[in-house]
Amino acid sequence: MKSERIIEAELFSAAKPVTVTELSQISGLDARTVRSALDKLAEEYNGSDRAIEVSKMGPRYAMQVKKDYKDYAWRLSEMEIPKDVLKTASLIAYYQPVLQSKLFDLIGNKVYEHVKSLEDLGLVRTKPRKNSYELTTTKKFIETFGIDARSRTEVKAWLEGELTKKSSPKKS
Amino acid sequence: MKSERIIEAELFSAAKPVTVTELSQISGLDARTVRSALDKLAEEYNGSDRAIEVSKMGPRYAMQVKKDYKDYAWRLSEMEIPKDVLKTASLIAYYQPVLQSKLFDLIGNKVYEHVKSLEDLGLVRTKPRKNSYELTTTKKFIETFGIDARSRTEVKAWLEGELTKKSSPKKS
Amino acid sequence: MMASEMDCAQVINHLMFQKSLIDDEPQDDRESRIGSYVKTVEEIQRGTLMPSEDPFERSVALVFELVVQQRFDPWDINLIEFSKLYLAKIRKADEVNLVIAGKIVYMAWEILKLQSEQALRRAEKPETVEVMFDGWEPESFDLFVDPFELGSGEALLYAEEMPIDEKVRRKSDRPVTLIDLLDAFDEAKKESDIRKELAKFMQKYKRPDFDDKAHKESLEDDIASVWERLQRCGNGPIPIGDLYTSGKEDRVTVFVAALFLAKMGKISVWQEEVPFGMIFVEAKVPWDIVQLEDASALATVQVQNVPVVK
Repeated sequence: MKSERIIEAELFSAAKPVTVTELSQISGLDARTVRSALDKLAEEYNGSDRAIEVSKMGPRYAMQVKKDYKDYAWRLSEMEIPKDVLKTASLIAYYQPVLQSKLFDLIGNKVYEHVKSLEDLGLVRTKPRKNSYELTTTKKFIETFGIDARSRTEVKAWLEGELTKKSSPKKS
Repeated sequence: MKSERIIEAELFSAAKPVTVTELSQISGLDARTVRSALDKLAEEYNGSDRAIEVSKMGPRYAMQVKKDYKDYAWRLSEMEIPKDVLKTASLIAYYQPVLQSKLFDLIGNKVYEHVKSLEDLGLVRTKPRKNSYELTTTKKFIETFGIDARSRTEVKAWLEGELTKKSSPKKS
Repeated sequence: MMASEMDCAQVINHLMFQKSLIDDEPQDDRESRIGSYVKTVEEIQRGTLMPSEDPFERSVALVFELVVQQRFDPWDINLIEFSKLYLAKIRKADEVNLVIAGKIVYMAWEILKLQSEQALRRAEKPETVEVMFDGWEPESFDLFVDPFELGSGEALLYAEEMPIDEKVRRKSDRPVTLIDLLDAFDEAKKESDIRKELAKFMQKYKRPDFDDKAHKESLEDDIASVWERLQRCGNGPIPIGDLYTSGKEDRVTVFVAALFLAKMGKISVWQEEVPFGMIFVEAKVPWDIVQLEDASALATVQVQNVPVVK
């Protein structure tokens, strides 16, 4: 079994960039062999017309989609924030400031878990109000999505604009 | 930009097995081109000594680590199904639809625990029948084990094929 | 009055299990049983508020009512037969009264739930064979238990290496983008609109006596959650089993939610073979906004068209 194939399997299955030490630990190959395998792989992948490359970032290595093919790649990969949490985030942005209890009516009891994780991510802020919580988006929310807005009112207006843009050609 | 390279990028980044339709929607390539690109990629990957293969599971395709290199693959949050549970899973796949009580005759009372965990993993479906449960495999079963089948009948046939392939040289 | 009694007897006959085929119950007993059921129905009929003037719907509702009130064994109702009869009826009808359809389906759901609870209780009883053979070696079983054809699968029992193994795929995630947010918003908005629509529907037409029952679960929650699971399964027909997550109650939930979603025009539901074939569901329009809007518009129209019933 060729060492570069072993390293290939490791790089492919690793979700994040990995160091030579890590690669060596898992493969049982010594560091020197790992390095030479990495060189071979980089040559093989990067020199060809393939859509995948072996790239080095500081001390870490990763297998990734080449820049030219990025546009085709990202849509199928899993999102950092799960889709249903993202949905809740978008509703908060649209209806903000909105009471958690009001949101409950819209999405049911998963609201608690979602708001919790959005708060942990720093995307949503909660403030006790009327036996519930008032929810608003944060500055980090704006930054994360690169929304052209400087306040939550603008975020709301922006989403509203997107919504009408989408629905208008279809109505009537 | 060659179509097979676009598909390669998509497959590489896809978090789960994908269909021709999905690949086509994202690449903008028509289904026929996607299919032929998939064929080319399968030939290129599977025919070489690489550690990665392009595998077909009924209507879905995925890039995955070849069996021989699995032990070197980065173990993340893969399920890691214990061997004896895997055995129960294969028995269910082979005899499906099979009553849990029948399976009990084959493997004893560990069947209850195994079926429970296979059901929790979404690999096996249970349906009350004749004071027991009828067990069948799911779509997730097909994807998890990378079986080229689109129905449980095909899963069964596939397994039968594997068994006859295996058993002939092994039986003494 | 006579006519309605006849109708009622016929419907009950249809809905009841074909007992004579299933167990040894003599024909006479069966008839007297049905006779007594019909009598009870007649008694109940006077005191109960039933919305429909249609003898079929009335009879079905009454029979279901009896089960829900625990005066019938839920397993005496043949829900498959019911769905066949009801579908046939709906296909023929020019206009479907959603209020009554909703009530009847809801009642059928309750019965299905009662049935599954019983089935579950039965299944959970340890099988006697388990106690007998606990700790025994499997080899000695065939002395006692009727063995089934092992075929080449027997090799699996003794094989060291399994023909199946988990495939290792890449697990990558990526930062979310604005497009993701917009897509999510689009879906979320539609889903919450469906929920609002449903909430209104359920509010308007809920049967008062359901409130007293243990069914505090919100049907809207169930429907919304099943809709989401369906979305997660992606394009194309999906065996309904793939929507189950866990537990037996979940199956009932999924099934009923699927019926509602179908009624709302969001999904198609069909079965390969009646009565035991696989059931498939397919979201009519997961990605296509235009059609989904049409579908929800249709559902709204249907709700509005429902004649006002007390």
